[in-house]
Formats: sequence, C-alpha cells, structure tokens
Amino acid sequence: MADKVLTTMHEKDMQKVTVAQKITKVIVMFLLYAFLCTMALIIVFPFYWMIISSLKSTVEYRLPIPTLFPREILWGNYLEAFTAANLGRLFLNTVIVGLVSTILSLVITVLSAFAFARLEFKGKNALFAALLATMMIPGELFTITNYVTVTKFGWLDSYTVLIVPFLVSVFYIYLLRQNFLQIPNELYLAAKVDGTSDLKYLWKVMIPLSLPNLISITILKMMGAWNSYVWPRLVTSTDDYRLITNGLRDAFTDMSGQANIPVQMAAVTVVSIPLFLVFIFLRKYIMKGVSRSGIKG
Amino acid sequence: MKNFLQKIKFDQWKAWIYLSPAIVLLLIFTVWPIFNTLRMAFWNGYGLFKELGGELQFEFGIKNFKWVVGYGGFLDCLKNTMLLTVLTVPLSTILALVIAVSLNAIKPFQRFLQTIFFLPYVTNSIAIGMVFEAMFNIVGFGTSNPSYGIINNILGVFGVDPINWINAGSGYWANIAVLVIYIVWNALPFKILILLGGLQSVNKQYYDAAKIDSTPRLRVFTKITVPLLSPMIAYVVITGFIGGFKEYSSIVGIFGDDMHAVGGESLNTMVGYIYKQLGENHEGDASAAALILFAIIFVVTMINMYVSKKKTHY
Amino acid sequence: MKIVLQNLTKVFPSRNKKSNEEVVAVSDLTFTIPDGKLVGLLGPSGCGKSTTLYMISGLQKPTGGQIFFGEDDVTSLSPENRGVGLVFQNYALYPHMTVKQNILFPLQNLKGADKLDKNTMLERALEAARLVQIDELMDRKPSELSGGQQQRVAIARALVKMPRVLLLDEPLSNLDARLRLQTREEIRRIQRETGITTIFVTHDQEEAMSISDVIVVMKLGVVQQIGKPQTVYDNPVNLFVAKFLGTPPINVFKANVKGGKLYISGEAVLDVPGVCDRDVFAAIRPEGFVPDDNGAMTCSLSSIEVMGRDVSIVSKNEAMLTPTIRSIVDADYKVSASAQSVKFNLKPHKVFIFDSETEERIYFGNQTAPETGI
Amino acid sequence: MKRSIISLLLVLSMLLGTVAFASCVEGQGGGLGGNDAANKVTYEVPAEGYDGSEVTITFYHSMGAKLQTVLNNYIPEFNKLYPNITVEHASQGDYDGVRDQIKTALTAGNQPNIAYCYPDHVALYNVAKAVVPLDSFIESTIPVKDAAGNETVLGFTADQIADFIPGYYAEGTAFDAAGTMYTLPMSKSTEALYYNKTFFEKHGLKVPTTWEEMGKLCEQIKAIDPDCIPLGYDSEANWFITMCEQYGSEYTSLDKNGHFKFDNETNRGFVTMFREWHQNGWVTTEEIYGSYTSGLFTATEGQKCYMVIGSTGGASYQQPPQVDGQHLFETDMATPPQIDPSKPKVISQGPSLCIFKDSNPQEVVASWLFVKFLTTNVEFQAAFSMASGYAPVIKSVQSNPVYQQWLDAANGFTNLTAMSVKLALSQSNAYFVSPAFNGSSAARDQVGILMQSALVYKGNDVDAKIKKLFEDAIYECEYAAH
Repeated sequence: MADKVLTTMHEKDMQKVTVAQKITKVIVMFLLYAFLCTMALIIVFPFYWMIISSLKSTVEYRLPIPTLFPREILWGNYLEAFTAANLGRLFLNTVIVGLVSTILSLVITVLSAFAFARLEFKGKNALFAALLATMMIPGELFTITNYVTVTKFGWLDSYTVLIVPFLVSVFYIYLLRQNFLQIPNELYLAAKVDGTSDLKYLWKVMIPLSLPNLISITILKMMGAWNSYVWPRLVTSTDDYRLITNGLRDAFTDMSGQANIPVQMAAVTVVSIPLFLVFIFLRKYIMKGVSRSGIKG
Repeated sequence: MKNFLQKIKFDQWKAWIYLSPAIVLLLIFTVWPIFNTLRMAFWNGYGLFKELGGELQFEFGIKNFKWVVGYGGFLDCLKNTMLLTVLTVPLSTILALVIAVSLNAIKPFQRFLQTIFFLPYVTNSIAIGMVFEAMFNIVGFGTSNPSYGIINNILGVFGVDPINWINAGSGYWANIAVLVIYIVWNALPFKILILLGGLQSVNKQYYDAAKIDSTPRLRVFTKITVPLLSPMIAYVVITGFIGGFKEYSSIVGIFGDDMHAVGGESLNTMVGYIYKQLGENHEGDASAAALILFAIIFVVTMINMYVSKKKTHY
Repeated sequence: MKIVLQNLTKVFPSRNKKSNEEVVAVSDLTFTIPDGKLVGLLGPSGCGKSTTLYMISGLQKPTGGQIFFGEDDVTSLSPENRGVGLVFQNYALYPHMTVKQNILFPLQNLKGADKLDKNTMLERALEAARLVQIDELMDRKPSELSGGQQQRVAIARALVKMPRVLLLDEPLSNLDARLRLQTREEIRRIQRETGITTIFVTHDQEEAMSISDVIVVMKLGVVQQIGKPQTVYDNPVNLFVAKFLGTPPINVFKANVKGGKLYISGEAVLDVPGVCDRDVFAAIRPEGFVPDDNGAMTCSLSSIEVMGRDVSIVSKNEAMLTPTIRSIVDADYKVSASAQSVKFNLKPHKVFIFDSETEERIYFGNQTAPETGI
Repeated sequence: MKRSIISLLLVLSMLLGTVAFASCVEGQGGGLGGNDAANKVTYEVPAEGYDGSEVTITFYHSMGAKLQTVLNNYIPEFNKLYPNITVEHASQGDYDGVRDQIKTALTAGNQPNIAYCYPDHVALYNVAKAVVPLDSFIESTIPVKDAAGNETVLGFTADQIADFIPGYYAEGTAFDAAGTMYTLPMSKSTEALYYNKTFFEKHGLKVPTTWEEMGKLCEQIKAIDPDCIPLGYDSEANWFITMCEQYGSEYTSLDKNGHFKFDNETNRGFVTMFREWHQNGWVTTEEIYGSYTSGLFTATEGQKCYMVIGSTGGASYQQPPQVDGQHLFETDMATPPQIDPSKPKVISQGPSLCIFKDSNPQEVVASWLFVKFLTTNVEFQAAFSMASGYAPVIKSVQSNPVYQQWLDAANGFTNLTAMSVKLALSQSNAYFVSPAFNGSSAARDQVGILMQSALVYKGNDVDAKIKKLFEDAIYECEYAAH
C-alpha cells in the first residue's frame, strides 16, 4: 500500500480547478434559487389570488376573463366583512375555546405521555398500539355517533361541546411521548432517589425540557380551533358559541344561496392574518415540534 | 423484593390515574363510535332515519357489504382512490425532499423562503379550493374566445396549447392532473416541515466527511441525505398513504359534489362514497364501506411499515 | 507532500449580533510541514488548532493567508478537490452503511485516472481494513462497534483512497485510557507504513509527544513553538510552552536574579551566568530536583509517593505558583516521612527562567534558543 | 283468463289514477295528491290551541345578514300578538347546510321547530316521520286570542287560503298520494327568459314563446353574430325537469315500486335535440360554460349571448353593464319558451317552511302561529320580497302601496330585481310541482348530470350514448333510493 501513494491532483492545473469550481458553484446556486423561487411563486399564487379577489367587485369577480389586478380596489369589502359576520363575537369565542381546550389538552397529553414514556404497567404496549390504530380510522364516521352522545349529555350550544370531545389527540400524545423518551431515564431515577414526586419531576424537569414541543402543540391546537368548521356548526346554533370559520361561510350568502365571494375572501384574509403572524413569529417552534415527532422508538 | 413488587403495583395504579382522563374521553368519543360503526355495518339496510321512523328491527348480516361491493361505481371509487394516492404520495414526497434539501443548501433568504413554503399550512382550505378552481377553470368553454384561466395562460408562454383541465368534456387524466397538483400543493408544507426538520438535525459532519471524500452532489443526496432521512421519509410516506386513502374534500373543492367534470368520468373516491351514503341515510352501507376502507388502509400501512423497516436505516 | 501555511488567519464574526467583536481563531500562522511526517497540533481548547486543521482540509475558508500543498496554492480550493483524508473527532461514520460500505465510499467517488474497478476497490478496502485490524468486522454497522473499532474504521475510511494528506481531529478523545494508548501506537505505525503526511490535533500533550515527529504548540490562535517533541520539552521558548508540556507539570516559582544568581524565597538556588538583575519566573522540571541534605533550595515536605521505580516528593515553597512542588527522584533515595523539610540541588538544564512580564525565555549558561521551524 | 282480469284491473286503476291526477291539477293548480284525501296524514292539534304558555321556538334558515335584519324587525311585531313566544333563529349557511344540520339534529331528537326547506328535504325528514302535517292546523277552527285582544281561529280562513298563489301553495302537497300538506311557501323565485332588448329591437327579432321559435331564433342570431352563443341556460336540471313537464312526459312518481320514470322516448328526444343545439353553438349552460351565463350576457367585450334562462332571484346579475355612465343595452324579461304556450309550465324555487314534531305540543302550536304570521303578514312578505328579490307568496302583497311603488320602479337598466318579481307574479298560474320522496333529490342530480354529459358529447354514436346516459342515471337513482 505504501508504495502506491496517490498523487491525485499533482498534474492538475490548480488555477483551472479553482475557476471550474467557482463556476459550478455559481451555476448550482442559480439553479437552486431558480427552483426555490418558482416553487415559492406556485405556493404563493393562491394567496395572491385570495387577496386580489377580496378587493374586487362581485361583477368583476364574475368576469369571464379574470383580471390579475382589480380594476377598482374596493376596501369596502373589508368593512362589509366586519359588519356582516359579527366577527368580534366569533373571534372571542374562538379565543376562549382555543385557550381552554389547549390548556386542558396539554394537561391530559402530558399526563398520558408521561405514563407511556416512564411508567411500567400491564398492557402498556397493547394500549399504545391501540391508540395509534385509532388514527387510521376515517374520523368522519364518528361525527354522527358523537353528535348523538353530546346531545344526550345535554351539551349542545355550549363551550363544553366545542372543547371536550377533542381534548385527547393521539397524535400529540405520541409526539410528546417520543420527546419524553429522549430525556434520559437516569434523570427520572435520580429524581426518584431524591424522593421527588412524579408531578414535581414532570413540572421541574420534563416540561422545561420538552417546552418547544409543548409550544408547538399549543400553536397547532390553537390553529385547530381557528380552522374547525364542521363540528362547531353542527353543535351550535347561535353566534353565542359559534367559531370564526362558521361566520366566514355563513354570513355572506344571498337569497339565491350564492356567496358574495369577494367579501368572503376579505373575511378569509382578515381571519388568516393572525394565523400568519403567529406562524411567522413562532415558526421555529412549530417546525421543531413537528420534526421532533421523530420516528425512532 | 417485596418493596419492589409494591413499587410496581404503585406504578400500575398511578399510570392508570394519569391515563384516566385520556382513556375516558377516548372511550366516549372514539371507541364507542367505532363500536357503533361496527354495529351499523352488520345490520342489513340500517338507516338512522328508518329507525327514527319506527323501523326497529334490522337483520344481522353482511348484506351492506355486498351492497357496497356490488355498486356499479365501486371499482371506480377504488381506482380513483388508489390512483390519487399512488400518484400524489411519491410526487409530493420527492418534491418536498428536493425543496427541503435545496432550502437547507442556501443561506440568504432561507428563512424567508421557509416561511413561504409553510404558508399553506395555516390557511383556510375553503378559500384555497375556490382559488384553485378559478385558476384552472376555462370560462367560456366552447366559445370562440374563451378565457383559458391563469394556468393555461402561463403554459401558453412556454408554447403549450390550452388544456381543458376541468371543464366540460375534459379528459379523465387532465382531471386527475389537476387533483394531483392540488393535493400535492396541499401536502407539501407538512412534508417540507418534517423533512427540513430532519435535515437540520442531521449531523453536519456527515456532509463534511462526504466533501472530504469528493462525493458528487447527486451521490451525497442519494447515498447520504436520503438514507439519513429515511425515518422521516417513511413517516411522511405512511401518513401520506393514510391521508391519500381518505381523499375527498379536494375533489369536492374543485369538481363540486358531483365529483366529476361535466360529461367526464367519475372522480369519486371511497370517502366520497361513504359521504354519499351518509347523505342518503344509508348509515349501514356507509359503515360497511368505512370498514372496508379501514381494512385497506390497515393492510397498506402494514405493508408500508414492513417495507420501511427493511429500508430505513438505524 | 509538504504543506506550507503562510500567514494563515481565520476570523469568526461575533455570535452576538449586537457587538461587533470578532473572534480571531487563528492569527498569522506560518509554518511548513515536511513531507511524510506526523505532526501534532497541540494546545488547550480554543487555541485554534482544530480551525487550522479544517482550513487545511478546506472545510473552512481562511480569512487571510495561503495554504500550499507542495508547490500548489490550494487556498481557495474546495475540500472535494484537495485529496485529503480527515478523521473526525466523533468519526462521522455513516450510520446507515456497514463498515465495508463506509470504507468503500470514498473509493466509489474517485474519478478520471484514479477510477478503480470493483475488484480493486474491494481489495483496497480490505487492505485498509487489515491495516487497522478491523477486517473481521466488515459487515457490521457502526452502531454495533465499540468506540475504538469505530475510530479505526474512520481511519481506514480516510486512508483507503491514499490521500495526499491525512488529517485527524482529536481522534483519541472518545476512547478510554488503555485503548487510547494502544490506538495512538497504531496511528504511529500506520503513518510510518504509508508515509502519508499526517496532521493530528490534540489537547493532550502526552499523546502529541509520544507519536509526533513534530509538534506545533498553539495558544489563542498563535503558534508558540514548533519542533521535535523532545526539543520542545527540553527547550521551551516561553512559560506557556514550558507549563503545557510534561507530566507531572513543571513547577513554577516567583524568583529574581541578582548578581548572576537565581533567588527563590531568598535562597540562591542556582548560578545563572549572563543574566542581569531582574524579577523572573523560574520553572523547574520535576526531574530537575536532586535531593541533597546540603541542597540550596529548601522546601517544606508534604508527602512522599512511591510509584514503582520513581519516588515523587510533594513539597511546598512560599514562592511557588503551582499548588505544590512535585519532584521525581530515584527510588533509591530515602527520605524520612517524618521530616519537616527537604533540601534540593537543581540540574541547570532542567531549570528555565522567564521574564516576569513577557514570560519569554531568558537563556543562561550554556542554554541556547532552539532552532525555529523543523 | 286470470291474468287478463288482473291486467284489465291494472289498466283501469291507472286510468282512474290519471283522471284523478288530472282533475286535481285542475282543482289545485298543480298539486299532486287529492284523490285520496281521506288518507291524509293528520296531527293531533291540542284541543285548547295555544294556551299562552311561555315557549321558545327555533328557526333554521339560510338568510344572509340583510334578510336577517328584516326578520329581526318583524319578530317584535309577532311578539306584540304573542308575547310569550320567544323566537330564536340561526342561519345554517345555505339550503344544503340547513338540511345537513337538521339531518344530524334529528338523529339526536334535537331538531329546530321551524326550518327553511325544499320538497326533497322534507321527503328526507319524513323517513324519520319528523315533520308535522299541516292540514290539521290549516283546517283548525280552535279560537285563538292574541295580546291585542283580537280573536281569530288557529287555522287559515278561506280568504287566507285563497290569498296564496295557488302554484306555490300546492307545493306543500307533493309528498304523498293523499296530498297531505307538509310545507307552506315562504318566498319564491322562478325561471325567466332575460333578453337583450336593444339587440332584439335593432334586428327586429321577436321574443320566442315556443321552443320551436327559440330554435329558429338561435339560428337567426347566430347568422347576425356568428361569434355569439345566442342562449344561456343556467340550470341543466331545471331545464330537463321543466321540459318533462311541458311535454307531459314522465319524470318521477310517488309510486314506491318505480320512482324513476324519466328514461322514455320523449325525454331522450328533447335531450338529443338540445345536444344538437349545443353542438351548433346555439346554447350553453352554466356548468358547460364554466360560470354563470350572466357573465356572457353582460360581457362588454369578446363573446356574448343575447338570451339567458335563469333564476329570477339572480336578476341583478343580468343588469346591463355601464361604460362611461352609459348602459350598453337594455334588458327585458319574458316567460321562458314553452311547448304549448297556452298551458305554460315554469319551475318554482325558493324556500318553504316546515314544522318539526316536538314533545311539547305547545311548541308546535307556537311554531304554527309563527309560520302563519310569516306567510300571511302582508308587510313582512312585502319587506322580505323587496330585500331578497324573491316573489311574495300571497297575492294581497301586490296591493300594498309601498310594495306597488317598489314594483313600479322596475326598469331594464338598473332595477331588474323588481322586474323579475313582477314576472314571477305574472307567471303564477304556470308553476308545477315534482313529486318529492326519499331519493327525489338523486333524480334531480342525475338528470342534471345526464343533460350536461349529453350536450357535450362529441362522438358519432349519439343515440347509443344518450341511451347509455339515461340508463346510468336511472341506475344511480335507484341505487341511491334503495
């Protein structure tokens, strides 16, 4: 081996290699950016469409040849969206439902994930597998049975009915369990030796260590409340308990059942803005949370 | 030893206490509905309204399943579901992978572009469905001077003749193409999110090592990036398959409740069939179809898991 | 092939966005590494040794200066084109590949004239594996190997393409003591056998001393001394180098020179001809003490540790800067443990004095400055 | 022998049925039942009528914000009469939204008291036997005293019944052979022929009254402007159903053993004809065109159409566009073309009201009182019509001065809404009703699809294709109704 020492580049013109290397890099970078920008445009276009549509008149929206930019900008659509849809009340409901369900959901999720990650009990694996299997069933089928159930409980038209049925998310339990499993078990055993109670350990060690995940769950849960549509519409009949998306759909139809789409788009835009902001500022946590769901284990 | 046993016992009931809120809620809102679905599936001709209307006795049997399978359009539903899944899952996964890797390779504007790619994650699906329809729609179809829609206009720049995507007389494959684009668009953010997260947690030294070894870019991608990301890819593919088999709302979003283009072939899917049966108060048939769908998803997921166990590394 | 570093500088922008402070990792580094030698880059953590290594590999771009491989300027050449082998601190073995695949990987990338056919590749891989004695483990995955085995795989992977330069980044830091000893001998052996110019980074002076042809001692991005290990040990150019090399570490005292004599705690302990009167630091190697009841230097005795062939005397002196004085003497020498104090004579060539302000070496008697370079 | 007797009996009974059917059409202005009045489903109205107790009733509808304002203005009026009845109401989006909501609500016994409905929806609710048959209320003579001290009867007076536009009123009886009344009309629209009056006058064209004339006219217009599509028809399903009615051919029936009768020679004939028209570039539809055909009608550039058959509810969209403050043309309206103009047939659309059964009979009675109020109160009907552009369901609204004034403001440039209501009212003898049963909505969906698919078919074997489309549609209908 020693006699076969390679002289890979001795014969090469270093100057040439350097130039070629630079050119390749420029080309690769150009292609990368071109690709990413094209994809970004494709991704963004529907949003652009949403915004320009929200500024058009109904007549212009219905034009056979759609315009890429509104001929006349109608800010009035936004005003109409606000006044027609009772957005204030719906917004408040959404925030209440979102907050309460997030907090309760976090408690339940943390406790369950802890049990699955740290405690030993009979049938743990079977139970966990069963939980995961429920994720495979088309949930649409549950709606009717659940509706009958909540009606029998007398929960219709209340915050309870919007919150309780969706408190348990198998996905979040799974996500958090994976996170908890990554925390070394030694920490738990050490805490046991010190006589720290489970709850204190959870609060002092597990929760701080999995904070990014918990924040992600919070955001996803809030987003869920923000976007939920079918269930709230089913179980509430007045604006006292309806959520924001219901307002979006229901407020702008005229007698012939046709939606005033520009105004609806204006409302959608308005309602989307808080989500965008949350997303832009907390993107890091959302990304971390989702990507950490990990697959190992 | 006795102490140890006591500890185990203590752990036992403690675990169940911690799990109790979740279990109680799941029993009520998940397990009971599943059980109820089973019940309805095996009652011949069961319909909730029929029961409400006073018909209380339903025969136990598998007539509902026979009825579902015997439906003339059942094979179409199955075919469409499979086709959409088989087309969209690989496409969206590969595209998401390429985007994630590209994003990971650049510095300026990385955060900005990331944010853009995640935007669809936070938007209202109702609005986006309308937008997609408008983009592909040809208004004035069959007239001498129609507006071909923005997509055809863009394609026209590259010299492509206008394609009838979704309008009257459009072909099956054009319809499928639109659906694939829409579904892939919808699926991208989640997949990019997962894959980019995975990429960012990959130890940079593997790439340094590859550089030192003069590995060409493509080989780095296929031999290092993809294998190292294989757990994430498997996850994305499995959830993609499950989602694909539940495809429904995207088709309604673009083609309406009829689920086909004017004069075109049916684009109905399994879930579409289930919804239709629910709409016609055939809860028994809907439940039977849901069970069939569940069985399909279950088998496919098992195959997926088996393959990914073999293919994913470490 | 020889490697020339010329005025090599690396400045990192500050991590804190608000302050504009920059971190100078490597400053104006100039030295030549001769062909076929094993060079140890040595220094405490943060001294810029790893940065230097990465600049040689091409993974980091220098802010200033140039790097030559032989006669070729490779400063702006990307790592792919440099033909170096690099063993990472934590090996960076591809976790999804078997040992064989890991070793084959670099060979499969070879292009042009270097391209090999499949059989040759396998042969070469096996040869490299045999060299590091892991040919039994070819079908295992990295996760199934011990730290030492992984380390050897990493070396095999770096070696297999016969690079022009082999770079090792703290290759032994993850190993236990016994394995470390064994592995460093192997590195030495392999380097000898292949004759590849090898640079390795370590913070462990003993490791560097034991296997390097040449060591480069660095501090805060600046090279302190370059030379053969024994030369550097015997003839440090400043207090830092003196302190950094040697186990047990050198003993340092506050001292002064008056009339050609070195005074520690008021005692004249050694003649230092040719040095004018000033405050100095006196550094004495543990083996520089000769116990003598009539010795010039008096220390209060703390303890005596007998360690096989050597005896280590631990004592104290009010002028000392190190916590205790550790002197190593022959086991024949008997000191009564009950004694309160112990007296030493000093071996002049084991005593170094340094300017108390610049900490630069002051030579006396027949001491002369070491040759710079290699 | 035996067999011939049976067949004879069958023929006889069919004859009898047809005669009875025909007579009831005459008598009720389009109703379906009536031959079997004794078998009407009844509801036990509490003997005391409304006992004045405090009840809360809920009302599901699909009104937008503007119409809800009108409703909110009149609930206090109702409460002046019955202060103890609290009315709560909520929009469920659109008609389908109301239906879906109620469907689920019924499964849990949580349905509202009153709801917007289409006949198909009521047929669905009837599977669960959840809708209150109204005959017992309509005929009830139990006295009711309102808060103002006026004493009236719980039911309708003869005058009140006579005040309803008969075609609308008859829609409530489309559910069984006995003609049980399940719904009362709330607010109605119909289809109208909109045409470009300016263009017609310029070229001396005559507004068509028959399909034959329409065909010729299309050819004529196509000759004048080869680039146009002369006619747009918005709803394919309406088109098919209306044609069945105009031809007197079968569409659907209440006969439990064969609901779907639309696969017949006549129907295949007109579908084949209209396909021809479409292929000639004479006509397009909303689905085929890709947007409401009003877009073509009001286009300022490019392709145009000069006639649209569409809902009177969408009249404002047919208003001529303005360029520099000038209207490009004037729109006018007419009854859509017919097969036999002496017996015109036009479809009727728009919401009716139904009442759901409830464990508390007082809620049902209170709901009846509210429904009666909404359908018979002239001011409310007038206000609602003006706000919605839909026609009122009682004739006396037209003599309301405010309403009259509103109607008089109709013109073909800026106020087509009033014009369309006028037309809807003038067609009141032409409305027909299709039978409603569990599965009738499938028939409507399927004939719409059939029509679209046939029109756009480009192949050579037209007859076979159309035959196949009809068979498929029947298969889907029967599958849906099993």
